[in-house]
Amino acid sequence: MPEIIDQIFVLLKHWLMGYVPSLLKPVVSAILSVVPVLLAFPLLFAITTVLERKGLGRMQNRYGPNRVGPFGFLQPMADGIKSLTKEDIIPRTADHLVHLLAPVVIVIASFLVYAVLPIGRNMVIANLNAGVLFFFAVGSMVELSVFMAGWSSRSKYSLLGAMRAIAQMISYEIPLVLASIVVIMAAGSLSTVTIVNLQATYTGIFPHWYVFTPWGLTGFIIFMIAATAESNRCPFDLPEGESEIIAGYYIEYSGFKFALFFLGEYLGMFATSAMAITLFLGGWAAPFSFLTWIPSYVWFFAKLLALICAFIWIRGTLPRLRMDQLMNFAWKFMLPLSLINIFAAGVWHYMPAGASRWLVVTLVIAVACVLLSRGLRRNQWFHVRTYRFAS
Amino acid sequence: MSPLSGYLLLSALLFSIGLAGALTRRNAILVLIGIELMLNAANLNFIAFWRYGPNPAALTGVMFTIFSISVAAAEAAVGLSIILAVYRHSKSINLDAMNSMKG
Amino acid sequence: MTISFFIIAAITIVGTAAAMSLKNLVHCVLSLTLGLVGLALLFLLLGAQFVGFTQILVYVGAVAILAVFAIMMTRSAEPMTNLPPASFRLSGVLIAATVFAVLAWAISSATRSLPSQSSQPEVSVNQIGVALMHQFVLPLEVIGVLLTAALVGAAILAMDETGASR
Amino acid sequence: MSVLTESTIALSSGPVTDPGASQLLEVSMGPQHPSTHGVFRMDVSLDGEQVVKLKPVFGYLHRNHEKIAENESYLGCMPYTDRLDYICSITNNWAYALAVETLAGIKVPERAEYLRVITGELTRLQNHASLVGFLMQDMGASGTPLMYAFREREKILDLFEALTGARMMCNYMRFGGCRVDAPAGWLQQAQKVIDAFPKFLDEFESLLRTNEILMARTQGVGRVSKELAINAGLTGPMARASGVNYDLRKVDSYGIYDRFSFRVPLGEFGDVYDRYMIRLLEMRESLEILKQAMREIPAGPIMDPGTKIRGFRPKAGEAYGRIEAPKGELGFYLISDGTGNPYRFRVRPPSLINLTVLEDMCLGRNVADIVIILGSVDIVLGEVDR
Repeated sequence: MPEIIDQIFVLLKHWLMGYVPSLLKPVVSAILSVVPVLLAFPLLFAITTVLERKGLGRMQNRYGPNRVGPFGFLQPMADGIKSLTKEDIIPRTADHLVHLLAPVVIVIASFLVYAVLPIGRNMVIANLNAGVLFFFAVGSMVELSVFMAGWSSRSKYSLLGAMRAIAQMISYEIPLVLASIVVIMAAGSLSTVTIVNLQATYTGIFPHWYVFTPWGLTGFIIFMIAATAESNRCPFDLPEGESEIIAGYYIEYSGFKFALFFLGEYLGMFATSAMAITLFLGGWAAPFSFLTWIPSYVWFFAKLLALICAFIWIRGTLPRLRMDQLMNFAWKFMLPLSLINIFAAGVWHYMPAGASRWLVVTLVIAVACVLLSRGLRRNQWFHVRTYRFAS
Repeated sequence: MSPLSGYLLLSALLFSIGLAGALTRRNAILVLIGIELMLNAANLNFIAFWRYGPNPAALTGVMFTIFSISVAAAEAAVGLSIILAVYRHSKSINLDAMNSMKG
Repeated sequence: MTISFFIIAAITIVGTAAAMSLKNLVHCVLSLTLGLVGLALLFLLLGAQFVGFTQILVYVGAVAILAVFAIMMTRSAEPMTNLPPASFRLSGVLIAATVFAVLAWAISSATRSLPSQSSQPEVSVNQIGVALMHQFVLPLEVIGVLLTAALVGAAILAMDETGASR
Repeated sequence: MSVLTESTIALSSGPVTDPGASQLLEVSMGPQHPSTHGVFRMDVSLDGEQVVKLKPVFGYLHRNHEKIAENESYLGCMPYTDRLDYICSITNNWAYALAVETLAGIKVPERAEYLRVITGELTRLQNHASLVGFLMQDMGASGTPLMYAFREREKILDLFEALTGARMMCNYMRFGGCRVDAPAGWLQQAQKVIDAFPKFLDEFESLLRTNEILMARTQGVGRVSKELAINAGLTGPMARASGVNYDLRKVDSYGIYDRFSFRVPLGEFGDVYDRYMIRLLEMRESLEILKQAMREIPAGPIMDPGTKIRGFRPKAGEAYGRIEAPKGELGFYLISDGTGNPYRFRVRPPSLINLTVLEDMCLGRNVADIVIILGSVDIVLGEVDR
């Protein structure tokens, strides 16, 4: 019975496909795979906006939305209607076509990456041979749309924001890719489905997630930090730092186009989080072997929600970095550490299993971490100060 | 028309477009883009020949394209930084303005 | 010759032709991106998945952004007003057209001798990796050296000389 | 990666710039900008993101305060002073009352002095609390510290409401005392708020005091040397953060401040971090004063019975009254010609004087630094523009 619940969507699709004439089969099959994803993730977006506002409200001693619907959970509907009916203002000097295309490109790119994310057992739109590569390739299109938005608005703030955003995204994409290479090395495959399948096995009750190895943990942390920067979330939200450059590259957007940017940004955040889950946290696999009766897609979305909550928590706590500090962190700490992490993963692979390789690999990473952080702080003199008082 | 000749014709067309751009424009960045385009037309040829060639298992076409893409990326990086350096010197990226080799 | 080939080919040609003929440099780069995405789709159509994605990653994610940065830094985002004279442009187009004519003639006359095998070759990323590490290991190393040299060279070239001395 | 970080950001065509004329990007921050805390504008010339020139532009909120006051009676000026620095109206009242008292030689009864100290220090607490909250907001901390600070400020505003009937425009002081006595139970209520306040400070400090991002953002940013601070006439926490030992509560000992023991924290570097920390430390010192004042407050009248408030006509002369307002030295200079209106009414606003070093602090820094530097100055545009 758990097996059937687990595979219910797959079985449903098979059953439906039986009624489709063979000529239309590829088209209908694609539609049946894509449409649920197109529905599920915007729905998650809606839930997340409420969750974020209510969560931040809790952290900040206020209520958050609580008027529309039970506990304010229909707030996204109200927001959606509001942004749909709002006047769409385009600056007079703007490049109209590019201005229009930018939010479309960001949403398309954000949706495309979901093609390779396995959201459950046998539930993936396209099991590509080079799935991880596809993810990063399509993800890089977001940068272009950010530039299109910033440039076409013809506003200084939006251009500053776009330049900040692109510089930041490029810098953090490198650690992002390098952090995932360790998993590709271990799995020997670029296919996301294979990577998850490899993690969905158990020793005793414990799973073989890559995060439970020293290099996997380091990779996961690097990946998550880079993902925070990639999705422009606090403390890396400089491109839209509202106290500095107001809203960054989408300052001149209003109405539905603004909502599209918002959607694209959140979809990007979900996608990178889902990729982190796929690569390090075992995808749809259950954390203990005795919990496998819970359907795989439930696990996937539970892990996704946990990561989203972590994002919200960080947003409620930390102040923002400055541009040069952000760059220094990316190039002087994240990049070397991820390279050393790749080396450590190689050492792990060639050493015999046992406590010795745990020790060696952990030592390599820890020493690198300490040395790099000391190097990063070498020219900085900040410290907690003590203050004197006038007599 | 066989599929291969279709790809070859397309690649020839892309090459010519890139060539026309490189020849008719005077902006250094555009000329660089035209050259990139010609390089890409060649890549398309490699892939097409690999796909329809007698020995696809040899992977030579794919390998050549991968190397060519990395060379093109390096070329773009160096080319654009040269353009930046020139711009900083002569405040223009018009190729006609770059007629002096003296610093 | 499937219908998808013609659609993608049309996208590619429109994109690249626009890239070479538009007045605004940023528009040129954006349409070039469209053309290169079309080219990547052609690679996918030909069964070279890895190359197609690499193409998107390198050209859309890196080269286009780099070009855009260069445009912004050289302040050439305004539509160009001083176009070269018509005769200059015409001669360039004529040369390109001649080259195309010659190439097209060569291709069409060689059609019969071209191989027409059409079994889809199965190539996985694994095979490419193995080939890179065995058969093509020397070129790979050379490319690594080249990329490093290009990285260092580009950084030094782009470094502001006055900034370094400041 | 100098390509990315040392970039000079060029602009596209259109009305925003004339291409090729200069390498600088001119950005107008404000008057409608979230970081300016009101209608304040900074014309900033940027090289990349680096500030090469900064011109403060203010006066958007100018409402002719001084001239209006010259056409008002002495008592009628009192509510106007509320609107100067609208965050801390009580200390504005106090400074004005002190000026008039000096002018007319009025004595203030004991209990009124204590009430002044209590309300004044409560004002300082809520001003500093909201300032550090706003500073964190400017730094991008997403509102959490700000909301914590506002929660505390709310409690103090409730106290003000119970005492004066208004939360922000208190209009509490009169020459010769205070307008109303504390209602029954108010002092106990205030004691509760004061006792609970250190908990907020601990919480706030544990949230962000030693945060690495905070220290990296603020230390060494927006430095004002001791010499510059003295030469520019900076006062208040701004001057003390630069190491200038200047606190009017110690220097003048106006009112009854000589009866309380408290310390004056001094900064060393004069950067944003020092200004932030000085305010946190001053809040603790204010709490010390409040504790002593609450313990010692005597019973008695709150107004000098001989003072004639309505139809008040001081004899001709001039006087300057100054106090240590939360933002610095707030002074009122009055000239009387013997009539019921001040002949000359002049305000020395600490916000404006402290703002004069803004360009010196910002040159060579980033756009992101301007925002927190401005935030650390602690300006209120009502006082800057008057």
